[in-house]
Amino acid sequence: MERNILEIKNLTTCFFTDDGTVKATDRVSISVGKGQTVCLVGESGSGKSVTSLAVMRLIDYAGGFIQSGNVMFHGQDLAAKDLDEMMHIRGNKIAMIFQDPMSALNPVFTVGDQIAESLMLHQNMSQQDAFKKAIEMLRLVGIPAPEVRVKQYPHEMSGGMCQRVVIAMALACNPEMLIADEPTTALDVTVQAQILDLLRRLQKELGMSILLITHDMGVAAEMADRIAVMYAGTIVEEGTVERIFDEPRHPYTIGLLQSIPGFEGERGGELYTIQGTIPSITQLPTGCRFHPRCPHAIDKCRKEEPILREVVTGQQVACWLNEDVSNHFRNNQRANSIAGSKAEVNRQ
Amino acid sequence: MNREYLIEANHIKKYFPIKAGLLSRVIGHVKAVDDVSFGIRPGETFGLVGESGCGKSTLGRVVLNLQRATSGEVLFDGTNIHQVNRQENLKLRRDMQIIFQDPFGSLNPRFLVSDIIGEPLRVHLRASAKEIDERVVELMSLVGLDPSRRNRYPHEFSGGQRQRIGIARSIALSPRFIVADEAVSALDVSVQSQVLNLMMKLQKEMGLTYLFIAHGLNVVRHISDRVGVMYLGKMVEIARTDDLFAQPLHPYTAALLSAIPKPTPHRRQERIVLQGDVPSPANPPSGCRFHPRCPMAQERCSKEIPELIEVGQDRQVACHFPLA
Amino acid sequence: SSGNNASPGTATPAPTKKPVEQVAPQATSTDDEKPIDGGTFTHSTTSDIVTINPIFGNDTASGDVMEYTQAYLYNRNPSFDLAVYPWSLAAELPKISEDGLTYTIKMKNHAKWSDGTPITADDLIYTINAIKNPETGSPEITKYDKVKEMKKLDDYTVEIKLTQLYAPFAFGLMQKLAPAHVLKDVPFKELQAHSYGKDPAKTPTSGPYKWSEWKQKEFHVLDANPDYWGEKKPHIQKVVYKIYADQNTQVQALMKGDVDLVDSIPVTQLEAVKAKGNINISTEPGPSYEYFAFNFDKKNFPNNYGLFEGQKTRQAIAHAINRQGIIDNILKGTGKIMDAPFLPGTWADPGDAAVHYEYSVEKAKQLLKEDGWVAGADGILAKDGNRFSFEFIFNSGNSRREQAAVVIQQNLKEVGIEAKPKALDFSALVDQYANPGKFQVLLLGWQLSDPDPDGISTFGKKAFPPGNNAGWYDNPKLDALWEKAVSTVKQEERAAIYKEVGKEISTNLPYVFMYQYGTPRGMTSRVKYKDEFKPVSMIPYGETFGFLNWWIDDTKK
Amino acid sequence: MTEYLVRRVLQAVLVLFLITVVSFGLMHAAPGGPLKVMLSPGMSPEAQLIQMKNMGLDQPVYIQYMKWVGNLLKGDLGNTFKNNVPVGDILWPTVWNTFVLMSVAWGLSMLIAIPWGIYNSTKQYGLSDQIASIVAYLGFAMPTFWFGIMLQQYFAMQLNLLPLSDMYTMGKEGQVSDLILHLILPVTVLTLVNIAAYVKYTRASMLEVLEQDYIRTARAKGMKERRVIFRHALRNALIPVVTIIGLDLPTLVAGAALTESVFNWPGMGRLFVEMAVAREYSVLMSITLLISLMVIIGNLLADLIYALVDPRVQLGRKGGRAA
Amino acid sequence: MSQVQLQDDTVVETNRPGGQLPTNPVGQKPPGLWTTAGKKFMRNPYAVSGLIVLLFFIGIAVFADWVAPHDPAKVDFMITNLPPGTEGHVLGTDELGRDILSRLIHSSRVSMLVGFSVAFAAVVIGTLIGAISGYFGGWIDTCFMRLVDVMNSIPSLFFNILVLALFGAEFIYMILILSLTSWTSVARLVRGQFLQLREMQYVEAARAIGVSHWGIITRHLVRNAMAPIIVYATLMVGSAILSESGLSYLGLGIQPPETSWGLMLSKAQEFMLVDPLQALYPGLCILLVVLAVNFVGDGIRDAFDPRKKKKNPKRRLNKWNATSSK
Ligand SMILES: Nc1ncnc2c1ncn2[C@@H]1O[C@H](COP(=O)(O)OP(=O)(O)OP(=O)(O)O)[C@@H](O)[C@H]1O
Ligand SMILES: Nc1ncnc2c1ncn2[C@@H]1O[C@H](COP(=O)(O)OP(=O)(O)OP(=O)(O)O)[C@@H](O)[C@H]1O
Ligand SMILES: [Mg+2]
Ligand SMILES: [Mg+2]
Repeated sequence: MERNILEIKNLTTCFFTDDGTVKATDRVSISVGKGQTVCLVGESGSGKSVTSLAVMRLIDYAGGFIQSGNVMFHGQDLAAKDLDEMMHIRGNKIAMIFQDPMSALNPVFTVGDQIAESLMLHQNMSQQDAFKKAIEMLRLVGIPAPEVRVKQYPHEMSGGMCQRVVIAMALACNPEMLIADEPTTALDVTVQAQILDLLRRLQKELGMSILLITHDMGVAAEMADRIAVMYAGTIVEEGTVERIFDEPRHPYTIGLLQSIPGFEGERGGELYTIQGTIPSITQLPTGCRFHPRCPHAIDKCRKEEPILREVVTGQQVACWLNEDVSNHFRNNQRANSIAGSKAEVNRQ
Repeated sequence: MNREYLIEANHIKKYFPIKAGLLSRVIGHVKAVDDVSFGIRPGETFGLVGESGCGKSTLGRVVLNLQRATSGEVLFDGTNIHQVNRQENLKLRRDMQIIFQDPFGSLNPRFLVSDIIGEPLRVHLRASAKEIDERVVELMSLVGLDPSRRNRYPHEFSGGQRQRIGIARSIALSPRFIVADEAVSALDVSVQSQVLNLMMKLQKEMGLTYLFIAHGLNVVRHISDRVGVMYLGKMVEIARTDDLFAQPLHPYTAALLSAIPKPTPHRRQERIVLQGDVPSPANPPSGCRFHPRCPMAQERCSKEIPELIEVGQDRQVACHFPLA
Repeated sequence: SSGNNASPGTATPAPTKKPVEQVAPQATSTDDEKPIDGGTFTHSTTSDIVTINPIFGNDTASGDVMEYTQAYLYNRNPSFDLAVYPWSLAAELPKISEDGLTYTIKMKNHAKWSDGTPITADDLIYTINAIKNPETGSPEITKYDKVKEMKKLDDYTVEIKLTQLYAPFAFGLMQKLAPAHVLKDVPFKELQAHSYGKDPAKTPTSGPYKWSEWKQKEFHVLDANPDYWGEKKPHIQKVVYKIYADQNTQVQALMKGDVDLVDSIPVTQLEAVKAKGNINISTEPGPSYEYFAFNFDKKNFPNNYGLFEGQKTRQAIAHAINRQGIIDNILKGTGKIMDAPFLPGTWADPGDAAVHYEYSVEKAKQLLKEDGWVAGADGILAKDGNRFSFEFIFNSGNSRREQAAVVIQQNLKEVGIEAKPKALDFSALVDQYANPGKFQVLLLGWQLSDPDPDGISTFGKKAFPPGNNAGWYDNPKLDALWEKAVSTVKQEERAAIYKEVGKEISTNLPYVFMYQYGTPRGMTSRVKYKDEFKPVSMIPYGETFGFLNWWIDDTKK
Repeated sequence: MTEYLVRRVLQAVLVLFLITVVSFGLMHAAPGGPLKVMLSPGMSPEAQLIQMKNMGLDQPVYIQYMKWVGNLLKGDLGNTFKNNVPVGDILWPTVWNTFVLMSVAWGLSMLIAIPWGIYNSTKQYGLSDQIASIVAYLGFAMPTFWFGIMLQQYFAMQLNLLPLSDMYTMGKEGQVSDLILHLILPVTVLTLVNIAAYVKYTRASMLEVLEQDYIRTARAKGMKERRVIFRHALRNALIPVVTIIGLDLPTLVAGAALTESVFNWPGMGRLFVEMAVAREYSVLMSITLLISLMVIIGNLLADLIYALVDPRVQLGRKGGRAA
Repeated sequence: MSQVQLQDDTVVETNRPGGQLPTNPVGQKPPGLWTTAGKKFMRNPYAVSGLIVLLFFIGIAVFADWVAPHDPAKVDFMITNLPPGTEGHVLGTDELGRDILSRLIHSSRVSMLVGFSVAFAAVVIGTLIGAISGYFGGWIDTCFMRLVDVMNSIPSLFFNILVLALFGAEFIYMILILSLTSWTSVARLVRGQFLQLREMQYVEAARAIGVSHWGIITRHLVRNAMAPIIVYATLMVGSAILSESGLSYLGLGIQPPETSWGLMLSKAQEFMLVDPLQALYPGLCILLVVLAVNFVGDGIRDAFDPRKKKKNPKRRLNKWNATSSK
């Protein structure tokens, strides 16, 4: 198992709220291999960010905590570490970048300061060296005239530039693992393309593993080696990018892919829709969390919660339909939908 | 005057003054929309795409007379909407509506849903409370909301439902033309498809005309009949949807199309990665505004502003060296 | 002196109240004790001086400081008469001509300003001239308006001629002098702006103390003048005149021993100060009296119906107000009932000749009935359809008066009169009500800084608003008596006239004369003086009477 | 930056000008006006007229105003009406005294309040936080003069530990130890009131900043919590606090008026109260102006500090501040 | 694998059919924002006790004539300075034999009247000016804001002292001047709110519908800015009461024979040495009411603040349990 740099096992996280303690994620398991990119996809509020925060133990600062489960990193359980020990891992071994690059940078320090800070902290560099390295990092992420930029403040830069700075900051200490929480959502598509390109290039150059969180299936398709699909706090399906796109097995994944209007083929027709909305974490349904919206739900779905299990090599699904009546269901689905990569229009 | 269009924008300019100095002197302008012309035919959906800040929303507002154009005219059914008096303007409001991007910001959190949907009726029809209520129930059913929940506040609804409330409000007066400003951009894909379906359904039933502003190209492709591409306040290309996606003529359109990651893991295609960021509309580059980022820019591009010219059936492009 | 202080309508068994005794100043040392030289005496106040230039300074604080620093031409003696002391500038009492029009004043010939210049007739003439001149803007201007001319007989003798016979003029000679050698070249117009009296360094003084330091709004330091000309030199070497923000702080400072003299202890704090033990208290009333003035101008009443037209009505009100109760309970004994505008015990005091109105609800009711007042439906009296309801105004910030107002309101209510008290800012009260004579009833006090009993400027027709006769009181008979009195030179004859005045005025009642009052004074017991030099309550600035003979004894602490 | 500065200064000058108009107008609109103060009742009308002429009060109001402003610009605050003393002679010493009191109270409150607020923001709803809320509530709800009197009663009168009032004991002027003794009680009163507010501001501001994304970023970088708080959060959090405190100056100075009266502190506030009752217009106008000037400068400084510590502040920042 | 039973019983896992929220019958008004806030408010013990105290005092002020055991102005020289606890005079009598309790009760009228009328006036003026300023911006805003700057630059206490000393310490002047000096903070607040709110899309939506500016301000925006305004108003009630007492202390406020807590306090100061309790009662009343008003204000703010997490005393314990239970 040492192939996997990061292994999240049955991670359950909770938040303190007005209505008591609520579970934000429930028994989430994800593994990230060395040099691999794993994408975590799902709708808003499904628990993607919480999972990433839990890995970094940043959730402890956000009014939540890890209730059970492990986060194995190089054989150490991060979930059991105390916060002081985490300081040496955060930013050093595992780095993280967030959605909104503008607000992720402290407005009152120069970008150079902010990049050098990690270096001074984790690598005991002198201030001078750290600044030199900071310039180097800025160059690495493709910022022109880094010597000038290093002395500028975040507000003097554009969004794309800021995101590069954030990436430079994250990568400054050569982390083995990068967690990127929707790194490009706030950016324009052309800039997003630049950043995704950059991430891919850096990953190759530095040999990092990436846990990429996104809700854009396109980004996932482009970046991921493996994809984990989250729904209402649980992983409903996990597998290699090909399997997920070619042969999705969970009705949610299938629906998700089908409801995206495509770039090719027919247009203007009625789109496939998943009925209803994602439930709030305080009002989860019994049994399978997806069953109220699932067109194929059977009795069992209403009563028992399915767990994630491998159905094909490289693909795990949490769905009763894939267990007992798997063949029937799958054949059925295949017949009327997503042959291959096309999220074609589905007329139901 | 071309009466084939329900709405026609001619040489619209919208400049926002940049003030500075001790006396707030105007030291320049943000050229949010700079000489844009296009028309929308009745019953058609006109998609408008472009990167953030290129002036899509501003154009939408100007078209609705929510903001006055710096120059140029907007004709709605032949009348110049910028030259109407108050009375006529109020009447225009019944014919032209808007749906907003933000399903949270566009609904007043202190209003009941029935008040939100009923407000246009209250303002325009002077109907009794009961009549308004009946109409609200009707509208809610039409957009697929449970009318029994009309006495609730917006925060009790999910994003998709809130967007439906916004739609119900905008169709309350049976308008002919609706600007949908990023109406689905903030929604999750599974919900987005619901709303798109609804909009298409309403269009069919009510014969609506849409100006559909979005940056999700796949969505635009799905719903639009024709698409306009904007870059830095300029319209760079207008074409029928199929033509545009099959064969973009402007290098920017091409780059935009290729920059969008597609949910097709097998074809990680070679993409045109543009260099640099979108320049500020306050001081746009000379000549063709796209030239500093254009992979095929030439000398002429930096000097001469390309006009939007007809290059084929229903197809216009503003480029000195169009592709293909 | 216990009046009838049982107020009717009290059902609860009242605890017996001891009548409050007045405490007069007592000697603090025996005759065989010998004065000690040295020490600092701290005199406290709540307001700072305006100037110690005698031409201008007429406020209490300036007067206090001048008391130490500026010598009088003539001083007052404890019975408020003109006197010559070793510290007076005059050598003898003035010689008055037979016709009463010429005064000859002889000054001491060895008096000197603190800068060494002799004090001469020039100073006296200059001072009077300056005050007289309207350009100067002296607040004392009326004092010398009857001076016709002055003649310098020699360096130390001055002859003053008056335009008319005016008996009170003698008291105008209780004057502190301004230094002619410093001021004579200053135009009168610019006199007020001149630094004399405001800058210690530029203010030579004539009295036993030099003005060494003035920290505005904080304190003054007065040091004994080593070259003081008087035969009697002060024992106390330094006087600090200290200014406090309010009376409470001042009293607490007294109790803490931070100051030696507080000349106005709020009566409410008297008990606490007494309890302290080492403070000598005096509650003798001073030269002030409280009055409740009716307005005789009908325009001030609804329907132009003057409520106080009837003499019996006014008398009834005098009977209805429990003056002794107020003295005992509110003034804590620091007052004395007064029936006419003459200070009790002075030569002009008409004594029993004035009518005394004792507190009696029955008598009041009776008089009101006789005057035609009948109780209305609401219990308030009425006559000719006019309710007996009025507003009486007084100045805010004087808690003694505020409380008295409450009692008056209650007392009058008991006889069926609705009196509504209203407190107003003092300057507003004076500007907008008293000066134009627009009010119904005014509750206020007069301080008799001038010992002369003449009252025409208060009650005469000549003094109609904006003069001091704010209530438009018009009594020709009285006016004639007043006039007659001031043109009589012999004091006994004048006293007889004032007896008549007292009788008339107390019957006719332009005011209800409430009481003579004073503020309790406290002095630390380290300050020693013999009986003849004890503080005198009855005269202005009497609290430091005989100060030169005082000394500080810290040994018995 | 310079342009911004010039703009703010010009704005301040405009406000100051309006204040001169307001205060001058107020004095002249008051019943009786400044005239009444200097004329004694016994004066004859002719004498009054002469005096009025002497003081220039017979001229039209706008001319008086212009003269007054002209003199102000020359640094001449005018003379008191009652005794014609230059206002400056009375005013300047009190300014210093108030400054001593205020700066000690203010400095102390900041010294206590800011660390306390920071601590409370990290330990929300802890014991210290609760105590701070109680202090804050008391500070808001207690009439300051009453609190002052209570302290006087107990510490000065009953225990006889501290001086009752004044700035110095007579004869010990200028002695620092004596000054400190006299400072204790009034400073306690003022500090309690300020601390309450400042702890609240600091805490709220810190909490808001601690929720920001860049704090999460800092933590994600592996910063120690102390460093996160003191390096990343504090600077951002103090920006609005500084502003608020700058804006708060008026309340502060005004609050001192009551305290100064209670403790007989020879400061501006006490002087103002005294002069208001005495209707010394020139002194009142000068104090009003002076304090307004201080307030305006305070705000200006707050803005400047803001601009210095917050690099986002650029030329054209509009009036709306975080508050 | 079935669901793991957790020891921590506070974990909420409501089992409801997901998706659609439960529907309710037509017409019935569900708990709206105000109701929710109200509930949240009622759960806050400080706020509730503040409200109770406040209502108590309001009640006393309104029904003072009935509640007070004696005529507050009734002078009786036979029973002066009775100690507290005397029969018929629970808090004793003052130096004129007036019943202190009755005076306290009647004083509440002035204090509460000042508090509420000043807060009301200030809120009305401030909201109007702030709203116009914030909504329209431009030169209107500039003018108003300079006016606010001017008002703010003169410390309000000084301004109050000045006006009352110059124009006379009349009750109506006091209310006027206190209102005049306190509206600026409301105006600032409302302006700030409006600056934000006018950018909201629902404002543009309303404009697109054809709602007039006035309609937008009154129907849409004021409603949204209401919560902070109310909070501010409550705080202002407290500060007005304090200001009144301060001015009365300086002799510039309420004038006898009217009475207020501030005045009683100021007068009681004279008796500090003899009868310190007399200063305590009005002081405590002011303290209580201002405290209550502050509690209510804070309660309202918290009730409306979606970000504010309820204080959870069990939180630490929970966390400890939770981490140690695994
Ligand atoms: N600090 C918090 N306190 C309470 N609940 C929280 C907190 N943070 C997140 N949650 C809840 O946890 C759930 C998961 O949130 P999370 O942020 O992980 O979603 P996400 O998948 O990242 O969504 P998005 O795509 O919008 O970023 C949500 O229901 C959210 O309400
Ligand atoms: N009221 C305004 N005042 C000044 N500048 C404005 C104003 N409104 C818009 N702008 C500027 O005009 C340009 C175009 O804005 P617009 O909102 O139309 O862009 P957009 O294409 O809708 O962008 P987005 O995709 O982010 O919504 C931007 O640079 C913006 O900053
Ligand atoms: Mg997220
Ligand atoms: Mg837009």
